[in-house]
Amino acid sequence: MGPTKGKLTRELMAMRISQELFDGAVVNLGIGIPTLVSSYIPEGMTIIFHTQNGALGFGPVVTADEVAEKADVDLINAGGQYITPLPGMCFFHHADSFGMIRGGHIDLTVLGALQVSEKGDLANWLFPARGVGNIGGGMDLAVGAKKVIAAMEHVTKNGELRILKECNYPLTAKECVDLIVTDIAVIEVTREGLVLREHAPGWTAEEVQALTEPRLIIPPDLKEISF
Amino acid sequence: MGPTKGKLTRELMAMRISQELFDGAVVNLGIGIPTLVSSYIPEGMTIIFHTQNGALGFGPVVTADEVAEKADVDLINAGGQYITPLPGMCFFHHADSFGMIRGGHIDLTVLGALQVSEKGDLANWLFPARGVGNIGGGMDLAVGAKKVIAAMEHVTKNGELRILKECNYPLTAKECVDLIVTDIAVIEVTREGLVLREHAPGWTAEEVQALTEPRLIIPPDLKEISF
Amino acid sequence: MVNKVVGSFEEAVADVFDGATIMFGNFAGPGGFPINLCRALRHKGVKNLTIIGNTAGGIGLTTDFDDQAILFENRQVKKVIASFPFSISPSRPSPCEKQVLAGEVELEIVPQGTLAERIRAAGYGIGAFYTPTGVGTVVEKGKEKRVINGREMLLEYALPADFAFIRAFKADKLGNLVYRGTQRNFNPIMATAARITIAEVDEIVEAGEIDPEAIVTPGIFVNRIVKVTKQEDFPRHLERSFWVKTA
Amino acid sequence: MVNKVVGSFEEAVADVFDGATIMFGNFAGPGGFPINLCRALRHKGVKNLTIIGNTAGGIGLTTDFDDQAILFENRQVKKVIASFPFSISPSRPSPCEKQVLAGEVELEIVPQGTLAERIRAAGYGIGAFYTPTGVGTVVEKGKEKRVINGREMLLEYALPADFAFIRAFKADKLGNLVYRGTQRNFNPIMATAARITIAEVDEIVEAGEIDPEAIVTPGIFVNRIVKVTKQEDFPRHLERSFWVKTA
Repeated sequence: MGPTKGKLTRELMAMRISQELFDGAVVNLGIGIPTLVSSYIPEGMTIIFHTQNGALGFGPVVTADEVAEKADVDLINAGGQYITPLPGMCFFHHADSFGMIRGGHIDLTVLGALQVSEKGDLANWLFPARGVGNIGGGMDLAVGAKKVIAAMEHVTKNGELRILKECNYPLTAKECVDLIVTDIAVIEVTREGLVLREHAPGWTAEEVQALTEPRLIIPPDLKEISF
Repeated sequence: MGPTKGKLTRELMAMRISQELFDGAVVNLGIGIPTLVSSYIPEGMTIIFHTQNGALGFGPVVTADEVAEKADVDLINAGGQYITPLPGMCFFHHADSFGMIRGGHIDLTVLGALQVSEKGDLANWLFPARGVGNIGGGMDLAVGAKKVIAAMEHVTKNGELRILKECNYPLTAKECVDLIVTDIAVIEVTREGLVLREHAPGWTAEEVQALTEPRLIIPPDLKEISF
Repeated sequence: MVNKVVGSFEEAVADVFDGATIMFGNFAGPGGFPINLCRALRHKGVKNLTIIGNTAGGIGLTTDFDDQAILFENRQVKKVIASFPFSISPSRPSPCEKQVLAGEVELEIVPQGTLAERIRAAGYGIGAFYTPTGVGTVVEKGKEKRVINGREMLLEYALPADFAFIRAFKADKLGNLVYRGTQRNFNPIMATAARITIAEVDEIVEAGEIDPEAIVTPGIFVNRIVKVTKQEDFPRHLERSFWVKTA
Repeated sequence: MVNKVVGSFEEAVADVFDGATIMFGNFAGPGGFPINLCRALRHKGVKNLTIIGNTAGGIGLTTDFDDQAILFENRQVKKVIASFPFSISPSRPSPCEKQVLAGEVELEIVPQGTLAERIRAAGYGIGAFYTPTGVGTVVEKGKEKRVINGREMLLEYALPADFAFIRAFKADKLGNLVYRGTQRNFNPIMATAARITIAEVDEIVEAGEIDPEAIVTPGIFVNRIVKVTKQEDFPRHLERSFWVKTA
């Protein structure tokens, strides 16, 4: 490898993920990078946000300086952030909320990831170093949403690979991820294997492959990530 | 047997059944004799009526001459009768409604019966002569309600017995009936067998036994039905 | 934003195909039944339908109305899945009853609570569940049975459909629905269980005009909304709320 | 009519016994959590409790409040059944986390949707159900698995409790409840699943003062109602409705 390549910031990753949205899509965003996606909804597009704690169709997160004016303890998202009301939103209990998820009524979920396997297995709930972890709603979302996007840095801070032949962290769900968006690549999970769709500006397919354990399929229309 | 004994009218049967009500009871009444029970709620007692098509806490049935003024197509009971609103009533869908039933949240149901067995098996959904029948919500009520009262004439119009060692009509549920109220007797279903609690005025235990296939246990405190 | 409002009932059912499975919200009368969608389906004439609902129409109540019976009269039904498929009066058998007894239509009869729960299971991604209802009856025939917590229970499977035809009171333009009294019946759960849900409503309002705490069916379950233009001649009092305030 | 209104939180929890199983409505913050019932339970001091809820308290959000963590601090908990039992921050472990890691408290961790569905199943008389959630993960350990409709699913059992401690917005005197926004969370389903359900509410009104179409928890599920007299210092805007009307 040559000199250190530029990587996408978390905001740019969220921007790239926002290109997967479509008008009227029902979307559930996990905590972390996924939450940022709500800031990049394409102009004129209506997205119906779902939060597993029982709301649909709400508005943006309350920002730090709006808390005094707008925060309400009874209007939060799954990350515990205060959210805002929007005309046409509605509320429901947890069994109904996860019925929506498990029943395939969420078009798209974006989940943070620790590892993703060649077959689309997702590990995102437990750091083995900590010994314990929170399952939360991730297993249901990974199994139930029509499309699952895994968002993560391509390698760990220590340079360990995260896209692996087999995950060695405990799984969240098997064969659930449809698209992996990292700070250097966009990779589609297909029956034939992982297809490198896009790479970050300045990166080559070989350089992405070097940081990816399974063999990447390089299609003729491989593109640079653009915004 | 001596001369034809007097039998309770349907209204008197309903009056007797109403003695099983208690303050605050959640009650579901089947079609026929059971429906009449709602006319005999003891003074000062609050009964919360449940109907399986999704309402709780409603008021009396709309009478024939009130239809023009009070009937509303969106306010009916399980028998298709128009009912009236009451402060504190509420509405819900069928899955929630049968969740209440199956989950044991109905204190008492009164169901019409064709046959009841010694063990409390209930048959009330299919006349073999017709060949087909409607299951409806009866199986769920028989299985789910905390207390099940079967209401019927003690014998058929042709004099065939209805309280049998084994039902020969298709069952609604096994071992579900707690109390049988007929036009000549009140019989409790216990582990030891059928206990004759009360007989109609003028009837003897022997005369009731003669119209009942299984052996009746006659307790020392056997009473006459009173109102 | 995707427009869910459709101009006519004919247009709303245009893609229903021969052999489709269709759920109908209904209970024991015209309230909560999508009568205009049902008529449009008869007019369309598609055949070999499987219909799911509490009744199969023509149960013989005093209020006569166009329910699923018209589909049997038009020979459009191949199979019925229902809890109360026959007339309440043996002397006035419904078209369904005649065709079932003649072996022309297949019937699966299901206890009402099990029917509701199977529909919900389909909508909510539950594959199957164990229920005590039906144990020891004809319903248990061919079904797995197991003892759970000391109680015998039957295994019942999720019941999905291609289309749900439902009836509601008001919709907003996002498809959020509210119902009126016992009109709810099977409608909210059927809305979750079909690939395409079509709602027949009295009124269509802007998003935000319905109290968010009172919305029963979230709009994500509803694909098409059609407004009823001509009210039927039923005992209906739209001006009256069921809210009997004490205050 | 039976009076469900109880004068104090202490009185409301008076019959909670050593070894009881208690559900707590909650999600990721003080909204929708019965804080006063929880405090009364700590005060009562009963031991060997099994507690069920989305979290087990002390998850480390910026808003600090008295949640189930106080029961761990007081050594009242024997077992936890939760989906999100640990702190969000490894450097600030919750009392639950410390006691689980020390082997002092038993933990059953359950995916959130499965937890919700198991609670509903208990309330609604469903013995068990098959769900695809958890297949191929630690969750499937010791569970029956079967393929339904081409998909692997796990058998999950109903989860009942002795008591449900829930939070709602308004109650009427019959026990009918409405909630406020995301306050609902697990509260309505827990209300169905316990032998005794106790609701902590902001306001108690007469029957008929709540729109019957908007009631979420029918009163038959609620045994006791207690009114909150002192509002907590959370960002709460009771005067504001979430109803953003467009009209």
